[in-house]
Order: sequence, then structure tokens, then C-alpha cells
Amino acid sequence: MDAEELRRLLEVLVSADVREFHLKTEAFDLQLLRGASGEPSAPLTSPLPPQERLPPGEPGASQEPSAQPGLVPVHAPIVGTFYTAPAPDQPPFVTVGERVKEGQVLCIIEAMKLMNEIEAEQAGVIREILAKNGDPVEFGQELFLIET
Amino acid sequence: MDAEELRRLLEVLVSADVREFHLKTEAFDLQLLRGASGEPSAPLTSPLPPQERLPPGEPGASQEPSAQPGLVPVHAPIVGTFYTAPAPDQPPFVTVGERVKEGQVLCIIEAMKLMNEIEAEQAGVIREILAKNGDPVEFGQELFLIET
Amino acid sequence: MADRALFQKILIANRGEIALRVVRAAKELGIQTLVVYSQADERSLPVLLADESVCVGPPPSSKSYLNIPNILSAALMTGAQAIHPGYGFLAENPEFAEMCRDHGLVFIGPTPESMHLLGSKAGGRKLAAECEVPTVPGTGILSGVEEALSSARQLGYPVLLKASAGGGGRGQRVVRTEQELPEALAAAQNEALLHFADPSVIMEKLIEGFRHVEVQVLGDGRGEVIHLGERDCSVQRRNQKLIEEAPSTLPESLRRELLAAGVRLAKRVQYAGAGTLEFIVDRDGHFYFMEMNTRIQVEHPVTEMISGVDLVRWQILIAAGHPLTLHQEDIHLQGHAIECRINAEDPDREFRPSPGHIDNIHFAGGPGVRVDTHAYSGYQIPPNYDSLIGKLIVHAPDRAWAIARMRRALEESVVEGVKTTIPLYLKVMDHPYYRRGAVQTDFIRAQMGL
Amino acid sequence: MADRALFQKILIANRGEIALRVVRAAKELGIQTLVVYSQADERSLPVLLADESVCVGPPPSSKSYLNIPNILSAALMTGAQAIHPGYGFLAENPEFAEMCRDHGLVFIGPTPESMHLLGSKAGGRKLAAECEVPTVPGTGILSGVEEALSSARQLGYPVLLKASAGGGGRGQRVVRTEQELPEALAAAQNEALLHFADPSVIMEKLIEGFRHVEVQVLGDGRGEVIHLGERDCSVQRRNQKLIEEAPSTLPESLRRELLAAGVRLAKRVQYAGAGTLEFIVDRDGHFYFMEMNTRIQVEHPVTEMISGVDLVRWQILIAAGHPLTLHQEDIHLQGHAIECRINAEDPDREFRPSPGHIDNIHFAGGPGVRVDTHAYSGYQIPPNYDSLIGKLIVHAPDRAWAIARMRRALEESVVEGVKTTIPLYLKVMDHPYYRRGAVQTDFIRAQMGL
Repeated sequence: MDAEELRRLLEVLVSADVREFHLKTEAFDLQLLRGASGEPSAPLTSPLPPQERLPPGEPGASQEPSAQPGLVPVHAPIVGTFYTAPAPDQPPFVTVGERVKEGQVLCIIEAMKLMNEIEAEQAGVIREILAKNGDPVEFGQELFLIET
Repeated sequence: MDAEELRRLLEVLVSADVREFHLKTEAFDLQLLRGASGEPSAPLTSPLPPQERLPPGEPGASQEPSAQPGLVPVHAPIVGTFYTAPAPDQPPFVTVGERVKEGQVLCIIEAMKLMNEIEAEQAGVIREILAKNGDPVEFGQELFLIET
Repeated sequence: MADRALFQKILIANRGEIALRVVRAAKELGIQTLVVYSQADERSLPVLLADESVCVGPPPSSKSYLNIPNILSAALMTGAQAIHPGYGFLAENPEFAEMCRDHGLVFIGPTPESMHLLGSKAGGRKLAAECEVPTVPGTGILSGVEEALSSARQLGYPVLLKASAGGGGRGQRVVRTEQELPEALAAAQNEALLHFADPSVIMEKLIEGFRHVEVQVLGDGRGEVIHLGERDCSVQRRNQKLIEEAPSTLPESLRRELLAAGVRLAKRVQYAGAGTLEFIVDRDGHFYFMEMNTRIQVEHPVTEMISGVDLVRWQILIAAGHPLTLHQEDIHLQGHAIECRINAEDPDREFRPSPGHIDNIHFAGGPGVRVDTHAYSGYQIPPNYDSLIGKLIVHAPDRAWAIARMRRALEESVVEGVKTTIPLYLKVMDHPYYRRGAVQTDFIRAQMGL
Repeated sequence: MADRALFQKILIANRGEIALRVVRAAKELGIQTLVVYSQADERSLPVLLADESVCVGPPPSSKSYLNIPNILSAALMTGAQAIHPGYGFLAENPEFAEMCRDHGLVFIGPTPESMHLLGSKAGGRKLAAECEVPTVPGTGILSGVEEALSSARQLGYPVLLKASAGGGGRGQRVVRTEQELPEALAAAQNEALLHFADPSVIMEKLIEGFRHVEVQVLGDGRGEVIHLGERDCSVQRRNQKLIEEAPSTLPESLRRELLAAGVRLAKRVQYAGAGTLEFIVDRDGHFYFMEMNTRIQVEHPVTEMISGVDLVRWQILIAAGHPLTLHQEDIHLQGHAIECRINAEDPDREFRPSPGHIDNIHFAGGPGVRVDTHAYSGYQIPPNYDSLIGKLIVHAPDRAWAIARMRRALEESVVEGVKTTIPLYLKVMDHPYYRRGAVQTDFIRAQMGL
């Protein structure tokens, strides 16, 4: 086993997040231990009693990014009130399953009495609308998932 | 395996964050340990600035037990002043290299103006005397190492 | 006075938060600290923070914190001049105080003589009579069933049988009818013998529904005694205090009477150092002297917060022969203070102790918050001692604000790895009885169902 | 007053320890808290402890903590009635205060008008003249080199050039000879333009060797103003305060004059809320008014400790229209308080910021210790903001005791994972100059060589 062979082996182990590895063949015996202290280190991250933690359903930039493959989230670029339609009596800008073009208006965020149109940055199909009409949304909150 | 090969091997191991590595082939046997003190990282155990930590030389029950194989420590059973001899002008009870019997007096610990004789619990050969004549000793402190 | 040479080194014969409290006071006075400890406490904060430490025995307290020869040896061989006993363990042991004196060591506390005088319930009762301070109507040590029966008839049922030497509720028996009395007396005597090596039992009229209120005093040992107000310690569970506050919510005139009674009692014995006179106050506003604790109390910080007086510093100063330069007119009690004892216990499982590893601990901060704790992230709570891991104390201009402050401080505090009493205290702070200041010692059981 | 309906909800437009300080004050008043935050502060303590939180932008403060539209939107859409700006960021921005008013939100601070009036050095100088409070001899805004040369001749060298709109030492130039002046003026104007978008520069006589002393006031906006004593903030490094204390060690008569001058100035503008009047005091005991900070200061806790007054609570009450029921005769300053700012900086490497992961943090406790920190074990200090991770404050009956207490508190405090200023402060507490109370603003450089 040469260095190049070992390098390739390690790449595979790293990508699989293997921490301990032991391989014995006739030619060699390989043992290795990767990564920090071995311990999944995070006992210290929450200085708060459970009752103080953010309820999981609450809107927040803290939401885990929806990392489904092929789905691109649209984030709120400003803080304000989310509207799906230009006016209460009008149809929504977009609906789930609809194909949108780059630059097409997806919603309005009202901030400081100004209506800000939020446009699609990429073309694709609306797969999910994550905010409800009239919801307050914060900076960075996911509003739509678009399949590109 | 030459130096250049080893260097490349190490680069690969570092980039993969390998901590312990053991490779044995017909040609060689390589073991290595990377990173911090090798100690299982305990960032949380010491709430004290370094200047507050016990100086390593200080007598203390905190001393690591001398875990040499075949050596049995004799611990101080009481707090007091350690004396190697029955009186200042007399020879010590025991010396290094001396063979002692079970029940033989090894030293005196003076506590509350009383002289307490400390006896060997096992027969063996005195390999080390860990306290000095006149030292204050605390409960549990190691006084002698006896090879049994 | 911090500049005056006092002791050069003191030995602290205790553990946990009170050992740390004494280390702090000594450091601020420029006195070297020597902490003695058991093998279970080697990694505890007072041991780590003290200038020196000496291991005096294995984990069981009978072999370490109560091991008088080892503790005295440690003091003598390291040149400590005085011993602070904290609370519990040797703090109220007159023999230990005497042995300190015999070995030329200063015991930081009252004289053995006043400890003897005040140590038993019978002794306290006699002293109270001399000072015209009311005690619960009752007897001296009962000679037998005959005397017990006639005394009970005189006092009126229900009555309470108590070990004369006891404390903490052990050896107590409530007797509601004459039929129960003979058997209850025998049982109480047995229990007293078992726990306190003394079968002496006294009888008292049973007071049902009362508050526990205590007076903090400082005496100079020459007859000068001042009080630093009273504390209400009625939030208890099985005779264990959980929450204390100062001042009490008693009417002003009653407070004044209580405080004067406390000072009168302490003066009578020429008390030296910090002491506490415990009273019960019944629903009708009658108060009765129970006993004197001749030591610092767990709950002393609430008094420190409202008085601005450092009680542990004064214990050391007085023991060193420093005159009590504080006079009653210098004491101005301000605002309201509350202490919650954070115990590693599981309130949902009958307060069973929950020792173990503290993965993470984070106490509240900000204005008016004091934290006295020996715990830290990574600390292993030994199973050998009591479950107190810290005290959260708040001070505010008035009681309502102090409750609001305690509420927010409890919300900020986190202990991960072991169960604590914090969730219970959050409920107490919201409880209308507690908020009204109308809590009796049965509150936790009767009002909170625990 | 805690019972009176004030605001139902306030928005806190800040981060770190001061955001937490405001959360605490609001909680104790029973007011709902909404903290706005940048993406870098999502796991910060004020965000975690607030009732609600809204992300208002990415890490750079220009896009989050200074993002007025997003902050106002957050207030409007969540129904907050008032905004507390903390210190820094938007705290002294009169336009922001005006925009709050325009949108029906209460800005917790003075009126935009008094902020305008006090915002510039030239404005402060004019006000001082009207109130007969001395300022450092100097000029108004310089029209050009001609005026600068003649003014300098009149004042006598050395002189100091300063940006009129500036702060924090930016745009300042010391000029010791006539030859240097023209070039220095041009440089100062350029720097002023660059940092404050305003090239206006003033000239002052340079005072060498002085103390920084400041007066804390509370005003009700209707002409009633009280002071809460002064603070000495002379332990600085590059114009950044490190250690503050209250009261100062100035002679009593000088203190009285200073305090009276501070109250006079604040009364003149009918000041509303908490404010600080900054003075320098030269070696001869002359004092000069520098400027007014129209906000809460980092070092406000030392004043809270000696006065027992909760300044942030009063900011909220006054903004809500509550009368200032505190009068000057109610204020009794007691003892001595010291604050050390714990910065994540490396004192051995020119105080370079040391952001990163806090593996373990443990602050001191016990009597007379207050900790204001937003840090916790496991907290990641973002590199985007200042390096303050906490404030350690002590209070004791006198200054020597306060120093001893701070010393022991610093020894107890541990921060693992990042470098802090704690080791430096331990040295300061032992330094004879500091202990004597004879520290000027050049102390850290001149006496400690840093």
C-alpha cells in the first residue's frame, strides 16, 4: 500500500465520516482513528432551560435550511409582512406547481408601509410556499422552495 | 519506505484529520499519534486559572497513583508529620532496597503529639520512599513503594 | 480593619458552598486559606481555590469532615491559627471547640460554654424563661409516662414529643389523644437514643400552622449584641428550608418584639460571633423561641443583602479579638432579599437526591443577583453529602420586585446533567400564597401538594 | 410602579450584554421583550432569553443593527410599542429617534431635539458656556488655516485638533509647534470627513495628564434632573475604557462642584432619561466639560451598585411617561464599586481581538459580586462586533475592600478557549498607582507599558 493508495482510501473514509477503521490483510494491518476527541462534542451548547428554547414551529432565521436536493429556497431579503397577492381581492402571484421565470414576482413584503415585490432569482417550479398570507417574516426566512 | 514517502503519508493523514494511525506491513511497523496532548480533551474540567492550580510537586492525595507493575504503595492512614526514624539520633526504620516483613514498622506519623507507627501490610522490598523526614503528610498520600 | 493583622492562616473544616464562602471572606481579608477535604471533594471549587489543601480522610464524613484528630493535625502541621467550621459537621460541637482551645487554635464561633448552654432544647427553654422570652408551653425532660400524662392534660392535646438533644424532625411524635401517649413516648425515646445517643424527651403544646422566623445577631463576647433583622424561612419541605427571605412580612410591631427578644437572649450568654435565634410565629401572631444556632446559617446571604454587612468577615474579625465596631444604629436594612437553595434533587420523584456529573451550569447574573455555588461545568456531585449545589439570591427595593427578579433569575439559570429544584421554585414564585407573603411551614405540602 | 401598565412589549435594538441587561429590566417590569438580531447572533443569550426575536440582517452591523427599515418593520409588525437602543449602534442617532416618533413608536432615550443639541462637540461647548460650566479653552469650528494659527497662538501650544462630530479619538491631532499646524489641520479635516461625513474641526488647548470623570443623571424631560454620583473611568487603553469605579477618589469639594455642573447642564436641555456628562479633571483639580452621552453607558452598573437605583428600569419608566419619583434627597451613595470589562482580547499581543469558541466560562460569585455577561460555555464569539464578553462588577463598603474583592473575583473567573483581559486586571489591582487612586488616562501605557 503506497501513499497514493492510502490517500484514496482516506478520501473515501472522510466522505463517509468514518471515525475508526481497522483493516488487516495478508500484506498489511491498518488501524486508524479520525477526528476530534472521539466524543460527539456538544454538551455545552444550550444555556437555557427547555421552556426557554424557541418553540420549533416559530418562524425564524434559525430554521434548518431545507436541504432537499434540487430545491432552492427563496429567502426574505427584508423584514416585513408577507402577502401572496397584490391585493386582498386578487389572485395570488404564484401557486404550488406553477412554473415561474427568473424575475417573476413571487410575493410582496410590506415594510414601513411600502410594498416590496420579491422576484424569483431563478426559473423553476414552485414546490412549496412556506409563509402564510399576512405572516410577519424576518430577514433570511425561507418563503418558497423552487425546483430548478 | 523512505523519508519522502513518509512525508507524503503524513500530509495525507493530516488533511484527513487522523489522530491515531497504525500500519504494519511485512517491511515495517508504523504507529503514530497526532494532535493535542494525546489526552482525551477535557476542556471543562478545570475552572481555574493556571496560577491557581496545585503545584505539581505539592504533597497531595491528588498525586497519580504510582501504577508500576509489581509495586504496591503504602498510603498515609492519618494526617500528620512523617518521620523515617524513631528518634532524630537513631537510624531509619527502613531503607531503599531493604526487604521488609508483613507487620514491620516502616515509619512514624506524629499527629496530635502522638507517635503512630505505620506497619507494612505485605512483605516485600522497599523500592522508593516518597516522603521526606519531617514532611507533613495528608490522608491517602503515598509514602512507600514496595515490590511484593 | 482589613489592614490590621489578624490571623495569617485559617483552616476551613467544611466543604461545598460554605467552604467557598469562607475562602472568599478570608481572601478579602488577606488571610491565607487552608481547606481540608475528603477524597470525594478533591476536585471541588473550595479545594481548587484555597491557598493550601489537605486531604483528611475518605468520602464518608464520619471519617473525614468529622475526623477531629486529622483536622487538628492538619491545622497544627501547617501553622493555621484558627478553624472555621462552616455549618453542620463540627460547627456546633462544643467538644471540638474545646479541643481547638486546648491545642492553641482559635475556633471561629462562640465559646464552648455558650454552645453547651444553648445546645439542648431544655437549655434554651431555661434561658428563655430567664429572659422572659416566650417558648412553646411545655415541659422539661420527662421522667416517665406518669409525668407525660399529667403534663399533656395540663397543656391540652394535641401535644408534641421531641428529643431534647435533637433537630431536623427526628425523634418527634405528634400525640392527639391520651390513648396514644404511652406508646408514642416509648417510640420517641427510642428514636432519640438511636439518633442522638440520649433518650431524653420533652413535651410541647403542638402549634399547628406557623411560620419559621429567625433573628440574626452578632455579639462580641463581652455583652455587646446587635441584630441584623430577621429572616422568614417558612418555605420548607420535611423540615428542610428551601426558600428564605428577609425581612419577614410580619407586622412591624411584631418584628420589633421578635428582634428585641433575640438580642435579649444572645446578650444573656454574652454571645460571641454570628448566631441565629429561631422562633415560630403562630396564626394569631404569638411567637415562641425554639432554639439558637451557634453558627453561620445557609441562608445568611439574605441578611447580608439587606444589611450590607459581611457576616462571615465579622465571624473572623470577632474570633480574632477585633472589637464589634458596628452598632445597632449603624444597621440600616434596605429592600428585600430572597434566597432559593438549588438542590440536586428531583422534585417529581419526592425530591430524591440527583447526584452525578454537571454537564453544564450557568447561573443568572445582572443587577441584584448573587450566586453562591461551588459547582461548575464538569463538576461531579459526590453522593456522600447533602444535595445543595448552589444558592441563588436576589435583592430588590421591595418584595414584589424581588419576586419578579427571582423569577427572571431562575429562568436564566441552567443546570444540565442533574435534576434540580429550579422548576419548583418557578412555581413557588408564581403561587398566590407565596406572593401574598402568607406562607406557613406546611406550604409546600398543603398548597403545592408535594 | 411595577404594577402600573407601561408598555406591553418593547423591542431591543442591540446585542450582547446590554441587550441582555434590557431584557432583564423589562422582564422584571412584566414587559414582553422582542430582541432583533443579526444572523451572527442567532445563538446569543439575549436572543435565547427574549420572549420573541426577529432576525434583521446579515452579520455586518451596517446591514442589521443599523438597518433602520428592518428594525422599524420588526417593531411595527410585532406590535412593540417602544424601542430600547442600548449603547452604540442607533443609540445616539437623532434621525432614528425621529423615525420612531414618526411611526408611533417610543424611542427609549432623550428627544431627538436634545440629541441634536448635545450631539456635536460645538453644541456641547455652547451649552456649557450658557451654564457657566468650564470647557477646555478652545474654538468653534475652524474656518481655515488663518483662524487656526491665530487661535493656537492665543491658546498656547500644545493644542489638539478634533473632529466636531467625532468620538473615540478619530480625527484627533496633537500639534506642538506652529510649523506642524497647517498640515495637521488638513489631515484632521480629511479624517473627520472620512469617519463622520463632516470635515468640521475644532481646536482645544491640550491637557496632558488628566482623569476621565463622568456624572450620571436621570431627567424626567420636564426640567427635573437628579444625579447618581460620578464615575472615574481613567483606566483606558487608546481611549477605550477598561476599568471604571464609583465614586471617584477626587476631593469632596471638587466632587460636589462636578456633580452640580452635571445637573445644571442636563437641566438646561430638560433632559429625559439616563445620561452621562463627561469631564476631564487635570492635575491641578480643574475640571472641563467634554460632552454628554445621551444613552446608557457600558459602565452604568457601578452607579447602580452604589446608589441602589436601577438605571435601565428608570429609562423605560421615564420613556413611558412615569414621573421621576426619585428625588435627590432619596439618593444615598454607599460604599465603592469597581467594574472590569472582560474583553476577548490578547493583552500580550497589543490587545488584538480574540474571537472564537468559549469552551468553558465560569464567573466569580459570592457577596458583592455582579456579573453582566451574554457569554456562556459553548458560545461562539462572532468576529463582527466589539470584544466585550462580560463585565465583572464588585461592591464593598470602601475602596480598599472593593479592590480586594475584585482581586479575588478575578482569580475565581475562568474563560477557556479565548484570551481575555483578566490577567491584565489582576496586575492593575496590585499596582500601587491604582491602589492609591492616582490613575490618569495614560496609566496603562505609561505605568504598565502596554
